[in-house]
Amino acid sequence: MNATDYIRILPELVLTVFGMIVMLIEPLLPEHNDRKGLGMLALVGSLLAIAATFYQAGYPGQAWFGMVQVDSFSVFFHLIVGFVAATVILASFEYLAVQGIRLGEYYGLILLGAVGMMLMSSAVELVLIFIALEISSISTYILAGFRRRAAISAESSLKYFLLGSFATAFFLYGVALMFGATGSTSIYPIAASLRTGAPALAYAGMALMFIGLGFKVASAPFHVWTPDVYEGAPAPVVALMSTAPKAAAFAVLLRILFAAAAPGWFWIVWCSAALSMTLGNIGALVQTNVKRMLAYSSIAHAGYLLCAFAAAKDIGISAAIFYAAAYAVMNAGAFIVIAHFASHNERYVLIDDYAGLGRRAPGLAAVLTVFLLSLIGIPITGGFFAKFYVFSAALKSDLVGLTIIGVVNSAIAAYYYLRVIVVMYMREPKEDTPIMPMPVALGVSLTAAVVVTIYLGVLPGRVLNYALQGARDLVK
Amino acid sequence: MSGNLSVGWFVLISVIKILIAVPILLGIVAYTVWLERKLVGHIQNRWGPSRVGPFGLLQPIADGLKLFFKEDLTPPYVHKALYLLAPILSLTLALTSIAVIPVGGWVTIRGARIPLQITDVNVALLIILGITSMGVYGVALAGWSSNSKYSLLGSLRASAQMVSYEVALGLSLVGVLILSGTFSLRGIVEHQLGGFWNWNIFGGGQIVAFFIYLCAAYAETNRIPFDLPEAETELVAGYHTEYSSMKFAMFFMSEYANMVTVACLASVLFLGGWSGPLFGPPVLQALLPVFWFFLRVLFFLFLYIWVRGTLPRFRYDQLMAFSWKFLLPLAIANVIITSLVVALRS
Amino acid sequence: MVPLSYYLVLSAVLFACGVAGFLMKRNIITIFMCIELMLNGVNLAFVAFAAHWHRLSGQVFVFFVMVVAAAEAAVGLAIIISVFRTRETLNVDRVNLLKL
Amino acid sequence: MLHLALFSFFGAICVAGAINLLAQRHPINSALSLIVVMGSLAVEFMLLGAEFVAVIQVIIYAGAIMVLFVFTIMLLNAGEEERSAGSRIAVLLGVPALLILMGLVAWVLIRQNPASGTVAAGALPGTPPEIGRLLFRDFLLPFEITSVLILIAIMGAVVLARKEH
Repeated sequence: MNATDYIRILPELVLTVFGMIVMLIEPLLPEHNDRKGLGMLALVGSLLAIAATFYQAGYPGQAWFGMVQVDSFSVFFHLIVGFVAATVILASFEYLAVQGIRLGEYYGLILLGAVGMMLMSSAVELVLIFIALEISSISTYILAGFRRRAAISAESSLKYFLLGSFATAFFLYGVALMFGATGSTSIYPIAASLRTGAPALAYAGMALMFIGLGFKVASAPFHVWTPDVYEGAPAPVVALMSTAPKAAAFAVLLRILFAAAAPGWFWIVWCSAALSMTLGNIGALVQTNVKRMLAYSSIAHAGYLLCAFAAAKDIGISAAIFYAAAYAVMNAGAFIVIAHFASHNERYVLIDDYAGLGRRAPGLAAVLTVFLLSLIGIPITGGFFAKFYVFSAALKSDLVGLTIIGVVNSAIAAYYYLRVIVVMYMREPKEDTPIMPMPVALGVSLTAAVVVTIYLGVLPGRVLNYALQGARDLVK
Repeated sequence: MSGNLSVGWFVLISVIKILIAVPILLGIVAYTVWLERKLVGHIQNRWGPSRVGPFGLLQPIADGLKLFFKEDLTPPYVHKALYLLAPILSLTLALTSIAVIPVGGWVTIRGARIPLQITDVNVALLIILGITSMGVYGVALAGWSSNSKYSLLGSLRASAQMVSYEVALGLSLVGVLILSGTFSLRGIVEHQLGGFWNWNIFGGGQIVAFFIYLCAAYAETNRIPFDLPEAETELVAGYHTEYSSMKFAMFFMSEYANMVTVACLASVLFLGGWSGPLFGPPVLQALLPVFWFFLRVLFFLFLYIWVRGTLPRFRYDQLMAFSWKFLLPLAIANVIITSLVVALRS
Repeated sequence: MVPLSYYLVLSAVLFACGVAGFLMKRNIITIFMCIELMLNGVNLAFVAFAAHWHRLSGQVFVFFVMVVAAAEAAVGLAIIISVFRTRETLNVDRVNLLKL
Repeated sequence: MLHLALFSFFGAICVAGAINLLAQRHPINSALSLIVVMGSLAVEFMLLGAEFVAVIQVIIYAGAIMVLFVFTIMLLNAGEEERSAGSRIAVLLGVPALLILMGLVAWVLIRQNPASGTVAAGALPGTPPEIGRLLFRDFLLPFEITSVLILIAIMGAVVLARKEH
C-alpha cells in the first residue's frame, strides 16, 4: 500500500470520515437541537470530497490490486455525485426543520451513501461494484422512509426496498454467470476473455445484469416502482436519489457494456430506450402530482440517456456522460424547489397548488421555470445541449428510428413541463398556499444548480471535452 | 487424519467412540443436575437431595423415571408440528457439538493412532459456533408454537439475547484464533501444551477474552444471571411453560448439555485442554490427559452452579446494555490488542 | 464426479423459485424471504463456477453476498416493522396508499 | 458415485424446501423451509470443497439472518397469508415469468461450454487460510468498504425501527 493507493480513494475516505464524525456527534446533541450544525459539517465533508476529486484527477491509474481505477470518467462522475450531495445537504436544512425531523443520521446516510455512489464510478471489479451499489441503494432505501410519521413514506421505502433487492439479486446472478463465462470478476480480464469469444453464458449474464441495473436507473420495463417511490419519499431525498445513484448506476452500466465489452446488448438497450421514452412521457402527461410527474419524466430521461448508449462509440458515450451531468443538476434543482414549496407534511405537491406562484414568489417560480425549460431541452439551458449531443450521436450511428422516437417524445414532454409553467404564471390560485421565505442555504443551493444548468447550456465545450476524454479513458 | 486406517476400521472406531461419548455425556448431564441441587442446597444452608440412594446419588435416575412416566400433555391451540420439533431440535443440536471436542491426545492401538475425539475437522470451532447459533430456533419455535403469552415473551427475549451475545462470544474467540492460527480444536490445544504458562489465558494474555467468553456463554445457555428467557418469577417458565414430561425433559437436558459444551470449549480454548503432568505406566499416561480435561470441565460446571447460587438476575435492558455497550467494545479492544502484540512479536 | 451443469441447474431452480415467490406471495416477510432464496441460488452458482475455474475469488464473492444479505435483512426488517407500525398489515396488496 | 448420490439427495431437499416455501401460507413455515434450503445448500458447498463458505453459510444465513426473520415474524405476530385480488394477477404473471426464466437458463446451459465439464468432490478446497489470504490482500478494499455498508445498515435499522419520541 503506498500513498497513491490512498489518493485514488481519497474522496471516499473524506466522505467516510465525515460520515462517521456526524454519527459520533449525533447522540451527543440534545433532543431539541435542529441538527443544522451536523448539516454544515456534512456540507464541509462533501465540498472537501469534491476538492479531493480535483486533486485525485492528477493521479490516474489503478489501485488496491486492480479494484479501483481513477480516470477522467470516474472523476467526472465523482464530481456529479459530490455536487448533488452538497446541493441536497444545503437544501435539507430547511426541509428537515419544517418537517420536524431531528435525526442527524440523515446527513450521515447521505455522506456514506455518496461513498457508494462514488465508488460505483471508479470500481473496475464486480465485487466492489456490487458492494458500492448496495451501499448507495441501502442508504437510499432508508432515506426514503425518513418521514416516519407518514405512512406514505414508509410505504415508499418498502416498495423501493423490495424491488431494489429483487433487482440486486438479478444483477448478482448476472455477475455469477459472467464469472462462469470468463472466470473472472474484474472488468479488464473479462474484456480480455470476451474478446476471444463470448459463450452463451456471457449473453445471459449481460442480460441479467442489465435487468438489475435497469431497475436502478428506472428504465422501462423496470420502471414501475419509480412514481410510487418518488411520490412517497421526502422531496430532497428524491432530489438525491433521482440523480446521484442513477448517474452512478449509469456509470456502472457504461463500464460493463463498454469497458468489459459485454456482448449482445444493442437491441436490449434499443428497446429499453424506446420504451422508457414513450412510457415515461405518456405516464407524465396524465399526472396531477408534481412529484409523480417528474418521476415519470425521469423515466423518460433514462430513455434519452440509453439512446446515447445505443449510439455507442466515443461520441455516444461522451453524450451519455454529459447528459448524466445535465440531468443530475436540473432534476435535483427541480426537486429542491418542490421540497421548499411542499411545506409541512408535504401538503402542496399538486400542480394546481402552483397556481399564481409566478406573481407571489417570482424568484422561486423563475428558478423552477429554468429547470423545467432545461428538462424540455430549450436552448441556453444544459438540457438543450444534452439532448442535442445524444440525438446527433444517435444519428451519426445511423439510429434513425430511435432518434425519431426520441424527438417525438421530446415534443410530447414539452407539453407537461409547460403546463406547470403556464399554471404558475397564468392561473390564479384557488386558495393562498403559504409561501415561506427563502433561507440562505436553500438560496445558495438553488443558485448553484441554476448557474450550472445555464453554464452547461451556454459554454458546454469544456465539460463536453472532459466527457469525451472520459469516454476515451473508458474504452481504452 | 487417519491415513493408516482403512475406511471400514475408521467407521467402526467412530461408531465405538460415539457409543462411548454419548452415554458419558448424558451421565454428566444427569449428574450435573444432581450436583446443582446438592451445591445450591448447601449454599442455601439445606441438604439438597438426600433420600434416594447414598447422598441422593440415585436422584437423577428417579427424576428421569418420573419424567418418563408422566402424562404427556399437549395443550390445545398449539402449532403441533413445531411444538414437537422444538425440543427435539434443541436436544439434537446440544448433543451434536460434542462430536468435535477433543478430550485427550492420541492413543496408539496396534500401530494405529486414534485421536480421543469423535472427529477432528479443521473448521471445528466454526462448526460449534454454527450449531450453537442454530440452537436459537429450538427456543424461538417452542415459544412461538406454544401459543401462550408467557412462552412468546420468553422466546422473544431468548432470541434477542442469544443473537446479541453471540456477537460478543464470537469476537472473544478471535484472540485465541490469532494466537493459534487454526480453527481445529485439536490444533488449538496442541498449541498450548507444555505447562500452564502456555495456556491461552496466561501466556496468550487472553484473560479478558476468557471473561467475555464466560459471560457470553452463560447468556447463550440462558443461565443465571442471564436466565431472563425462563425467569420463573415473572414468566412462569418462559419458553417451555407449556411443555411437560419428556418434552420438558429434553429442554432440560439440552440446557445442561449446552453447559457441558461450554465447559469443554472453555477448557480447550483457554485452559490448555487436556494438558497436565503425565507419569506412570503407558496406560495411565494415555488416560491422564482425559482426567485432566474432565477436571477442568468439572471446575466450570461447579462455577456455573456457584454463580447460580450467588448472583441475582439482570433486568432486561441491563442485559442488552451489558452485551452491546460493555462486552462488545471490550471484545473488539481485545482483538485489536492481541493482533497488535502478535504483529509486533513476529 | 458430478457435471457442473447439475449444480447450475440447481442454482437456477432455486433462483427461479425465488422469482416466482416474489411475484406470487402476498406476505411482505415471505416476499423478502424469496429474495434471500434468490441470493442463495446465486451463491451456489458462484461456488460451482469457482470450482470449475479453480479460482477462489468465486468463493470470496459469496462472503460479500452474505454480508450484503445480512445488511439488507437488518434494514428490510426494520422497514417492514415501520410499515407495520403505520399500516397494521403485512399484506402487500393492502399497502396501497401509493397507487401503482 | 457417492458424490452424485449426496448431490442428488441434498439437491432434492433444497428444491423441496424451496417449493415448500412457496406453498406454505404461514410465514413461519416458509422461514423454516428456507432454513432447510440453506442447510442443505451448505452441504452442497461442502461437496464442492468450499468448507469455509459452508460453515459461514450456516452461521450467517441460518444462524443470524433467519433468526432475524423468525424474530420479526414473532414480534409482529404475522398470521396466515390471505389470498387477495392482487395475488391472482401475480400468479398469472409469476408462473410465465418463472417458465421463461427456466427456459432461458436451460437454453444457456445447453448452449454454453463450461457446463460440459464435471467437478470432482472437493474440487477447490476453500480452507480458511486460503480465503483469508485472498480476503486481506486482493479483496482488501471491498472488505474494508463493507464496514461502511454495515454501518449504514445499523444506522438505518435503528432510525427506522426506533419508536418516535
